[in-house]
Amino acid sequence: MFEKILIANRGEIALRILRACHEMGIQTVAVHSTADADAMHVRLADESVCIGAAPPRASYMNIPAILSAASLTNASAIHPGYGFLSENPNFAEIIEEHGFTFIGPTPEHIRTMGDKLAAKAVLSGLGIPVVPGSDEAIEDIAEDIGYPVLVKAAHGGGGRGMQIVTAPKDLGAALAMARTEAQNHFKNGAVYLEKYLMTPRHIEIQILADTHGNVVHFGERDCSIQRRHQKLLEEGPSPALNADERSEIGAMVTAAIASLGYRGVGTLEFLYADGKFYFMEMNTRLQVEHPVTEMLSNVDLVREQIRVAAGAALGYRQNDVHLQGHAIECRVTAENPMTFIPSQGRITDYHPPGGLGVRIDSALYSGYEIPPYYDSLIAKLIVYGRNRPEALMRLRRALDEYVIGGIETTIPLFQSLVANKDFVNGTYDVHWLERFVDVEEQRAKIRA
Amino acid sequence: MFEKILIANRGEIALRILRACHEMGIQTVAVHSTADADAMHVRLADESVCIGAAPPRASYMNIPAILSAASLTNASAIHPGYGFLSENPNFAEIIEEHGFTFIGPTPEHIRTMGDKLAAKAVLSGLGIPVVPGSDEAIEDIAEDIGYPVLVKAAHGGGGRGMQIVTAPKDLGAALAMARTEAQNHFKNGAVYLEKYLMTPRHIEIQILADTHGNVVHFGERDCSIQRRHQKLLEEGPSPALNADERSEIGAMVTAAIASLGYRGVGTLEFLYADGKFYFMEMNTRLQVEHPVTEMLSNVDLVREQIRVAAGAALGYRQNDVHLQGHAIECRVTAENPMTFIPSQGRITDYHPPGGLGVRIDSALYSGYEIPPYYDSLIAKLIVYGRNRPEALMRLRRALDEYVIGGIETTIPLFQSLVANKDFVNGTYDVHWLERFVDVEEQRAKIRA
Amino acid sequence: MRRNKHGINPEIVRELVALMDEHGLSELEYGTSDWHARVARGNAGKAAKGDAQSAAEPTSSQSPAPPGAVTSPIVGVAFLSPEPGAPNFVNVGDTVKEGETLLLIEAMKTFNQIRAPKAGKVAQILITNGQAVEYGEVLVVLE
Amino acid sequence: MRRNKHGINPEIVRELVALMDEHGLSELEYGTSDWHARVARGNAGKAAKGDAQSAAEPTSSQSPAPPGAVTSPIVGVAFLSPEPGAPNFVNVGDTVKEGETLLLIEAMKTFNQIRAPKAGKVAQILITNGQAVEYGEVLVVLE
Repeated sequence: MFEKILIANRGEIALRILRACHEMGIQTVAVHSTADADAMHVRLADESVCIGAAPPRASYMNIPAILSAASLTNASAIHPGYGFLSENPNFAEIIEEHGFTFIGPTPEHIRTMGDKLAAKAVLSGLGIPVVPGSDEAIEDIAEDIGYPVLVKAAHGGGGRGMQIVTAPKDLGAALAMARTEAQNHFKNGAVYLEKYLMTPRHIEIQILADTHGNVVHFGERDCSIQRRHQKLLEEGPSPALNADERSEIGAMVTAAIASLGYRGVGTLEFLYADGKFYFMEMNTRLQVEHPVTEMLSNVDLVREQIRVAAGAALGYRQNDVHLQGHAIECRVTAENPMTFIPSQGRITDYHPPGGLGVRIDSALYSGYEIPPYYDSLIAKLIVYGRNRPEALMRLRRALDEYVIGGIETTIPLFQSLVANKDFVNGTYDVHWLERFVDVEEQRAKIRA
Repeated sequence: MFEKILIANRGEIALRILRACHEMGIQTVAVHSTADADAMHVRLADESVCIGAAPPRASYMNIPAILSAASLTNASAIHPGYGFLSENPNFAEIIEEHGFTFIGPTPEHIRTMGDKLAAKAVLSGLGIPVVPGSDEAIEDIAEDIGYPVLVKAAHGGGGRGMQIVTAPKDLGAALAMARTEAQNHFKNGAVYLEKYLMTPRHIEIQILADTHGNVVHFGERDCSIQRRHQKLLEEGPSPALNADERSEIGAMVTAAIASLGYRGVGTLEFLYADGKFYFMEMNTRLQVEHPVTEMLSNVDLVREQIRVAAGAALGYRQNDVHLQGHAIECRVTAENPMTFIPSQGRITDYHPPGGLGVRIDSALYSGYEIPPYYDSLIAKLIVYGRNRPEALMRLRRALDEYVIGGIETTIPLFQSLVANKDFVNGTYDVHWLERFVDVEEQRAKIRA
Repeated sequence: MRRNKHGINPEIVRELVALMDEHGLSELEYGTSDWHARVARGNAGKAAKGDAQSAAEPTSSQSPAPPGAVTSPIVGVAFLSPEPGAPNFVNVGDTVKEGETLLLIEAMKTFNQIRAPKAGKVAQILITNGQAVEYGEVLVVLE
Repeated sequence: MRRNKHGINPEIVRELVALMDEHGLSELEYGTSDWHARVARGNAGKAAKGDAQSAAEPTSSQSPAPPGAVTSPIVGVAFLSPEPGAPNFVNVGDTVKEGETLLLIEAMKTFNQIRAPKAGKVAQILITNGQAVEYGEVLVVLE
């Protein structure tokens, strides 16, 4: 096992990794920017090194500085967390070239999955369903995959040359229009067809693989509560999935990952509609929402990630993975809960909720000044219950207890979410929150 | 189900009950003394009533004031917590006479178990093993139960007239001495014999019964880490018990409790030595250390207590109770960690640990002034791990994160405990901590 | 008796107290078209203490009783007259002797007489007939 | 200008407090058609400020650099001479020109020259030969 790990990240995830290390008896090195000299993970680390100025490029994305810090402190492995350099194949490569262990997959796997089209091709080849479509024999394909369909410019982008077609009779005109628009804008009239999903859910499968060929999955997380493709709340199991669907997609995914020879944790993100899964992309790192899975499986994913990176075998098989109960994570951000305008300043009061079934992953403390350079995520509130209604009631009371003074946070948004009938019933899709936020904003205006 | 529950207690347990109520959609009434007007449970309750001056007799033990508060607020049930009136059969009786529900057992059961000799007799009659002994045919009995034995004055107390006898040859002289001393001090020379346990552990069994004849047990808690009969740290499962012993004593206890027709939660406390259990007493209320069991069983005992009091059936049987992993609770008190002298004052900083497997039950907050009138327990830190080593490592890192500023606490004592070899190996008995504290004190003196 | 869910908005008070603490004030009054509030903290010594005071810390539900205040010794229901329809024991402006009955508090079906602790004039009656009162609540102020 | 929930504008309070302090007042009340506020301070006000600092709040690991400080632009190992055994680039008391090499910092097997940002006298050398330095660490003070 590693003696010392350098944590190349900041905020709650740096603290999360530090906790796992200390529980494994591994020493930690915190690297930080000048803006984070007072951060919680710096304070709790065994050693810390200031690696650069506040802007991420100068510090948390500064590969030479991170490598120098690793050398100077004699760290044996580097954990990238999420964001920053976590999905940078060059970083992983350079780390291994310098004789350190990168706690993550091989640079090759990071590189492949970083190219969305390549990832789709590779995983499709391994039996994973992707959004169906074609760039050939469009009329026939449209009948096969069923309407509505989306006509897209092959070399397009930004929504241009895109046409939603709901019935066969409109396909000819739409194709002609799309081709013209594509020709005009992208100097290439080629178009292709993709199935259009009206009300999909975002469902992702957590996997874990060791370097001895063992792969397990930990079921799904439902991350459909999104705003502008940013996840706000995640839960598991999904209110939309049944046990058969879960084990079917799980088996499919673990087989594909085993064929790939992948190592470490990873997440396959799918759109899910009408009982079918459509692969979107794979994240080759720890996810922000990994605690949801930890609550359900009773497995410490960061510990597993470190063990696997050190060459240890999983020591258990799919049959030993038992998912129990229900977990919900709220990403509390320093933002106005209505307008999502970032809120800066000093935390004048901080009092997290406690008691049964409540977990807080946060690097906040009373007196902490939120630096303006980084992500607005300040705390993850995770609740666990034996079933979804119990988890929802617990979430409600935990939100009521949470005190974060001095700045605006999204806690009030989550409070109105847990009071909403659709959310409580679990009947939501990836577009639902945007509508909900609009309605809430209207209501607020009427009240004012 | 009840619409509104009055919580006749204070501190962390009042908050614990409040949380369970809110998660069940039940309204809460906090009653409090003048010293607790700023307490956390008062702040979070739906309603609060000041019922008297700071001394417990004037407020938390003031039955008429509590009943008046229940009447005025239209509460339908009263939860007594632990301590104060929780094991007062008259309180339970008066509550029911006034048409409220007492969340606890019947007054008769409280009364019986409150009389330690009666409790021993009743449970012995139901097949529960008690400390063997006799007041007749002493020489024969001593051979039967095995040496060492304890000769005690039948009407004695305070250790007078007590003789430990380690071998048959000493029994005659010891009996004579004890009889003389008993005659001199208690005007009654009658003596009796009890088995003397040299290095027993304190092991207790948690039970839960509904009003429909269903009884389950939730295994044991090992509470051997004690100082002057005060528990400091509890864990489950006990490092000393195996699965067979657990299910054997569990089955024995549930059978006895079912025969009694008991309702609600309860705990049977045993001494355990050389593979044998010896019943000491039964607590007819929630225990301070109930979270240990909640972590292992994934059952909310306060919720169950409330459900059972409302007449609901358990809805599960012994076979459905699954105990998993390992849990440890530290009772953090406002005391000097070496001398145990109470520390008073204002909490200048409060930052509880977070992350995976950490639970905090505490009514502390930054700025809170600890009133001098009540128990010194200020927080319960509970950790959960998949096994004992994992729980111990987690406990260590959680203790390192815990900030309670402005007063002295016993956190440093727990920090030295988790570094101790005997404790880590689980080889301790009820006398172990007293020796450990002595040694620690000596060490501190040498260092100073 | 305090109801957290009805009446005043504790968030407003919390925010004002936080501002007051932040700036080491002993008093802070604030009004908008919708509401108006004023928070204050006793003497200078206390104000200093409050500087570190957290917004997580609730403010006391009871302000210190004014001089001449007669407080409730028990939890119960206050009655201003001996029986329905009868005149009040005392009214504002009355002069009372020491030991004179000011009102009754009913608790556990027993009526407890609240007597004047000293002679004086009834300056204020702070409760209404039939109102529930908690321990320590100010009932009447004598001057 | 930041507006909190409930329409309290903390800037207004801040401004009033500043005015109050500026003029040595103990109280200040102010109102417009939109709002009205009054601030006051007991005598202990300012003395209590340090009280609010939390032990959970770590103190900064870096004190502000003194004037004339030359700080490290990278993480690495500092060397005071061009090679082992050679004399130091500079010693305390030396006068240096702008752009003169003060020391080397080795990072990723590359030696980076740290040059004097201005002419001056070497007042302090705060690191030893072969010492690991972090970003922003003060290496040399010029005066």
